[in-house]
Amino acid sequence: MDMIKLSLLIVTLPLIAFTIQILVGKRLPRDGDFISLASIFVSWILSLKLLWNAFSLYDPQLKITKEWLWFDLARFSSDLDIFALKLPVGILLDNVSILMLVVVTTVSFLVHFYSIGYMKGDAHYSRFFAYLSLFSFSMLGLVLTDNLFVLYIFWELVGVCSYLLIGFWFEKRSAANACKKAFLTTRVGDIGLFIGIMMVFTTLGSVSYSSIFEAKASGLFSGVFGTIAGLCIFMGAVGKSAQFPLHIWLPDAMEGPTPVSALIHAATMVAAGVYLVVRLFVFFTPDALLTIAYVGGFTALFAATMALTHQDIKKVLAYSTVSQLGLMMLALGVGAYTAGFFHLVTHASFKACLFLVSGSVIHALHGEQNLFKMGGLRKKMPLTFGTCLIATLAIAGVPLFSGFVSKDQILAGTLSFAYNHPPHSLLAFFGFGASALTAFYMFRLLFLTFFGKPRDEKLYSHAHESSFVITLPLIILAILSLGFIYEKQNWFEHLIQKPQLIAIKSSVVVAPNSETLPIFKKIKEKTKENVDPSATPQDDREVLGDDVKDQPQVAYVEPHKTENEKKAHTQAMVASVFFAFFSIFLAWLFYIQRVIDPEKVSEKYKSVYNTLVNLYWIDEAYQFLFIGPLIKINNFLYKKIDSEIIDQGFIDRSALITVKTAHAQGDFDNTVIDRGVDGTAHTVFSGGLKLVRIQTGQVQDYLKIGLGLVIILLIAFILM
Amino acid sequence: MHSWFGQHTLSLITFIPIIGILLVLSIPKTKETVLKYTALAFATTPFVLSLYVYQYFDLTSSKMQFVEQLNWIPSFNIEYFLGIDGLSLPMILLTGLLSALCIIASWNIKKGLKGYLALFLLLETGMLGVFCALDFFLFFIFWEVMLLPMYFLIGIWGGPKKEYAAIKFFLYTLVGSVLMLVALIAFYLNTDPHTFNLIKLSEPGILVGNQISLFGISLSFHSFKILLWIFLFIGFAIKVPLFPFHTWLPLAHVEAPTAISVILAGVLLKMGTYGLLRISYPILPGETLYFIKDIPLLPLLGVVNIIYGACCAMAQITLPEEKGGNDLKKLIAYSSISHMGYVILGMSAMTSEAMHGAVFQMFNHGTITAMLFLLVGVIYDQAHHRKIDGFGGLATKVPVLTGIVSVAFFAALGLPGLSGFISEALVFLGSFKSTLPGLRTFTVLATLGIILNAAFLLWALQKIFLGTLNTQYENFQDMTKRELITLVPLTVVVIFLGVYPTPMLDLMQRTLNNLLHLMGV
Amino acid sequence: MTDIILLIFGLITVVSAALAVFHPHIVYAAFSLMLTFFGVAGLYVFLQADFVAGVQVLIYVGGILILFLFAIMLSHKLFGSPLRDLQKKLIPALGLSLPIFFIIAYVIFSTNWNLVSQTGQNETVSSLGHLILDQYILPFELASILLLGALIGAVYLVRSSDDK
Amino acid sequence: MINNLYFFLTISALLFSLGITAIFYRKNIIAILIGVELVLNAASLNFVAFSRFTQSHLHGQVFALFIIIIAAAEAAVALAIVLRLFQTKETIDVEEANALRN
Repeated sequence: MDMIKLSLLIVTLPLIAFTIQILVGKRLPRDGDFISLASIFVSWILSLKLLWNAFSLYDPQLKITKEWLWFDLARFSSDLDIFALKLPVGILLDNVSILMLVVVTTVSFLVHFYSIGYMKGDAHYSRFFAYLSLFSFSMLGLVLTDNLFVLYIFWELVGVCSYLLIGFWFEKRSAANACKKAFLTTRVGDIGLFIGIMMVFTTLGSVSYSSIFEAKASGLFSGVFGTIAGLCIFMGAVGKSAQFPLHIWLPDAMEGPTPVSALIHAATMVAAGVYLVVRLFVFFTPDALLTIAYVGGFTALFAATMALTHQDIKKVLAYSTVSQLGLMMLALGVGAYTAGFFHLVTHASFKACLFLVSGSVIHALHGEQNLFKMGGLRKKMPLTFGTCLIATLAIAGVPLFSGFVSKDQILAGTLSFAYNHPPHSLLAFFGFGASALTAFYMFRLLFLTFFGKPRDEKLYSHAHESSFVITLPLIILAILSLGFIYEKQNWFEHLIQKPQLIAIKSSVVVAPNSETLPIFKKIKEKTKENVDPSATPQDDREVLGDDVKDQPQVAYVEPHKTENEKKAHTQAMVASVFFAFFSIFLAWLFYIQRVIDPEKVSEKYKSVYNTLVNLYWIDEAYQFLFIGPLIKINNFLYKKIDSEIIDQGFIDRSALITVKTAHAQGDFDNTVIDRGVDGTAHTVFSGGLKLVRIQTGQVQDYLKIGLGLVIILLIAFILM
Repeated sequence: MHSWFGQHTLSLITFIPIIGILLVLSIPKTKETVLKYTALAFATTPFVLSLYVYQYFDLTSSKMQFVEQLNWIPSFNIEYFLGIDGLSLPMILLTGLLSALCIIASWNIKKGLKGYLALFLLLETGMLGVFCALDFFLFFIFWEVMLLPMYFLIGIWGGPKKEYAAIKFFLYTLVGSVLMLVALIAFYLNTDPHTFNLIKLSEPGILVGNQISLFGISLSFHSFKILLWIFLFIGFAIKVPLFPFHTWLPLAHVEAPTAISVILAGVLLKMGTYGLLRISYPILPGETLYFIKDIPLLPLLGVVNIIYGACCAMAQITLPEEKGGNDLKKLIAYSSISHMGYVILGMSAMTSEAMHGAVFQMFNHGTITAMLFLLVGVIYDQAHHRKIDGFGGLATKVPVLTGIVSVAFFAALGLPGLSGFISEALVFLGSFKSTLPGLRTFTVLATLGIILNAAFLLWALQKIFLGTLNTQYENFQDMTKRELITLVPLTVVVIFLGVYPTPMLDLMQRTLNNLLHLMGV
Repeated sequence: MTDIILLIFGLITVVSAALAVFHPHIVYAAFSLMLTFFGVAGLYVFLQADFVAGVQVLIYVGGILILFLFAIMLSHKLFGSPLRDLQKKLIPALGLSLPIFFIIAYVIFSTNWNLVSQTGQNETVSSLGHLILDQYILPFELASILLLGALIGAVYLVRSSDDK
Repeated sequence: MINNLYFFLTISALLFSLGITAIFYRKNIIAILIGVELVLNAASLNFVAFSRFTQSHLHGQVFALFIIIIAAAEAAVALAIVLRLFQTKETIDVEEANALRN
């Protein structure tokens, strides 16, 4: 079966599972969880098959696409020269998407398996699995599409699934609020993405990746317009991957069941933002990339600080996710494309493992999430402890673990970027700072939960190791976060290479009407002169020599190391190892030996501690800045304008006026006109009275009158 | 197609409900079920016929189809002229579908059932007639025929303040139709072989005239045409409803019974935009473009409608009862104002995608708001009140209802995979792409509407369905079979058109592209 | 010579008419009316309308006058109505009749009738009969119905009050 | 040579005005009826005179006959009414019969 059919099957299986589950879920044995499990399992196997094909091909330029026409607005009116949207829907299979497929299906399958145990006995058990399969379907769809419009569709669908899953236990008020908050905040990001799509569509007339890259190659999106478009699209990623301004929803998203947090808010959905930047990497102009780097870097450090002081185990992990995503964005921003994507893959496995660990801990302690109530669980839950140890080592960036491999490359990338552009050395500081803090708070979490004396005897007493259904996925994920898998003759660097933009000979057929767009005239001229045909706009990328074949305009090129890059690499290696061990040691001091008592430290730096605990009051700030005034405006708009001014004002007042004029007319009527009418009636009446006297009843009198008139008539007749 | 039936389909579609009325009136009042089923039969036949029309509709021809042209009042050159094209067929399908569903929805109307059904069928005739009529005179007649039953339906079977709402609705729309009458007459007088025929009127150069003096000031024919356009615009804007003329809508919706507010929102709001596209655009293209290019009145009002509607809807959640807030039906009414704003924005962007998006949004808004109102009806039947914060946590008791409500709510806020998104996306893409001045900023402003829509809809959803179960509704039953019959077809349509919109888009494609071509865009 | 007789007849009719009008006693008035009818019959003879004159005498004198007399007697005998009744003021009556007389006279003498000298025509009955039965057949029939109606009406009106 | 149209027309005019005076002058209803008879005779005299002196060859006389017929019918009915009147009002004076007074 060729790869396209395979990928189609991978996507549709969860959808079928969802429809079966939602319609007849309850009535099936075991509430139909086996259906969604089976479907995701098959998808997992198929995606592994795809990975196998990719390995066998082992070709970085692998690109298979297939398109179907979704709708075409000018199909019948070809005679009118109207240029209308022709939207094909297609599948793009290349190494990046295959790897993403594998990551998504693996984590999703493990979470499905895990939640059989975790969610047993829940009231809406079947609906949970239905939502999980819907989520898998939309995530896989997102990864496979070949154009921005369909990506946006799946993007929002993923948002809805996270809304449904976060608000799964909607009886809880906080969960209801959390899901709404998550959806709305990501929606703000989505608006940015849609505006970006609109900008792309306006200049190109089509939104598929290939046409975007073609246009980019012909130097279209290089100017200010390109940057704005890039940043708008990045806004979507900010919303979805909870980067700095829109990160407030992720911690609240922890209201959802833990498998959900593991699947959605650790591995897959939040990674969608990063995937988008990876997919459109070539599209971003240099200054767009720079902003991405800054946003990512700042988020990394910022989130890491917030994770330091949190008590709730899942919240700590949530902030660590935000920080790790920030790191990935930072890597992509500085141009360390492979490192960024690599970190995404590794992070998926160990973060999912950490979340599932926290899930099993919470499960064991019957819903207790506060770190300071746990302690010393290592003896009671050895397996969970073991996997958690491996995952924490990985995330901390200790050598021999997957985290180290990818994080080291990111730090190397940032360092080399700092060397090349000294003014941006702040980015390197962000990178190292974040990874150091990560190691610290991760080990803080590890020590608080598993080491030391149990702080709450009752809880500790009936804590027990979770069943194999829960621990098996932990083990698999732990294995995945070991370093050696990715080390083997670094297949990863080979498969995933940084896409290069090479100007191809054939002029790109850009949408006819985009030529006529006056607005872009000046932008096109401006970009014309600074695009010298030889070098591509990106400064530190080497052009792929002169033998430019007319092959796809986006080529993946093996970045051969410049001199200072090698230097940066080794230095980054040494620095990251040192920082990792130093912060582990520090955490050990803080929480095991209690040499430095955390409480005392927190009193001393009271203000700093509070700001951290209250998460820099961003939530309250947003509430104060945006939501409060919005509600006030709405009330004002509705009450004042709508009901008072327009409704009562014009309409009712006009009604009042008409009523008043009606009264006035009424008075006018019975005064002026009536008198007139009465007058005439009076005269007629009195006249009538006089006349009636002639009716004497004498026949003769009547004859007299008759004859008198005849005579007058005759006289008149004769005289005439 | 050429059989007798083929030639007279449109007349059949329009006038079958009239036969229904006669039958309904002749059945004794006591036999309620027989009454309801006959009314249902006669309300659904137009829908079935319109499906037949859809089957034989030629997608490639831009001319009118199923045309019936007979001399009606030859002395005034008024013809009984019916015909449909890509613009009116979706509307007829929508009207047929919604009328059928509304009859089912009004199954438990007790007071004066016969009168209700008769008026409803008359209303259906009026609506279908407006969509089929191609003679301005006939159009105006059906326009008025549609108003009258609506007034009674709201006035008699409505809620507490029904008279006030009915009168305001009637007077408001009447003012509109008076202005339209002025335009009607002006068109008639200013065409040399005096005609009401919309097709002839839309030929370039037919409207010929010279100096006109009005209230003493003499107007050039061009400014006279602008005045006409304004009159027509106000007439239609009241129906849409556009910002300054919309205050009748929330009232009418709140007071109307469920089935009637479904029809009111589902079909009557489309009359305004349909009128603009059928009359103002083709007959006065110059003036329409004047009000889009030189004074961006249309796009501005469109965006204002979107933002304003969403804001007022959100105010419903925050404002307490006595300040006029906290009413679910009013919330949905304002949300439909916001959705109609998209239609106006789409229509004023003069690009193919935007126009397709606008007309598709007219259809989608019909189905989605119909679902919303039917659902409110379902809730109202059991809880007997519509206060938003009067509920809470219903999801636990009524899973099926929650499922359909969430589909409806997500379709309303434009979630991809449901029909609402396609039309919204098309409108945005089209209006952003159009080169008309200022339209790009309007579009970016309009995107704000997405977030506002999402905000108030989800907030309402949460207040009613999520959270802890309000003890008052321990015995809240799930949807009955009858309610399901009304809602499931709509859900299927919304989902199907969301995934695969081509059948509907192809239907209107030739006409819209042709219209744009004629407008010289 | 015949002119004198004609003049006499004219005088008889006019004087008896005046008498019938102005005489206070109703019976005398009736009898003078009889004389007037005879005068008019004579004038008809001069106008060569012999059949009409015969009919005039027959019907007016034989029929109508008798009716009048009966009426007078009945009203006098049964109801005691005074034979001699009061006269109303003459001036208003004359005020009306004189202007009419002068108008008619003026009209007679001012219009020029297209006279045709009529040849003598001895008897008119057969031509009258022809005329009535072919041109005036409809009025003739109607007249018979009228008479029938009048007959019944009169009988009905005066039937005695007891069998009402 | 008096036997011409004017002579007869003046006589009928005289009869006519005498009839009119009778109607307005007399109080007794029967006298009024006498006046009516005079008027009718004047009319028929006119007719016969015209048929004699103009070329209407005997049409006038037919009319005269009809006038006689009608006069007879009229007299009968009039007198019946009068007798009826007597039965109800016991008076012959026309002034009493003023039921039409307003």
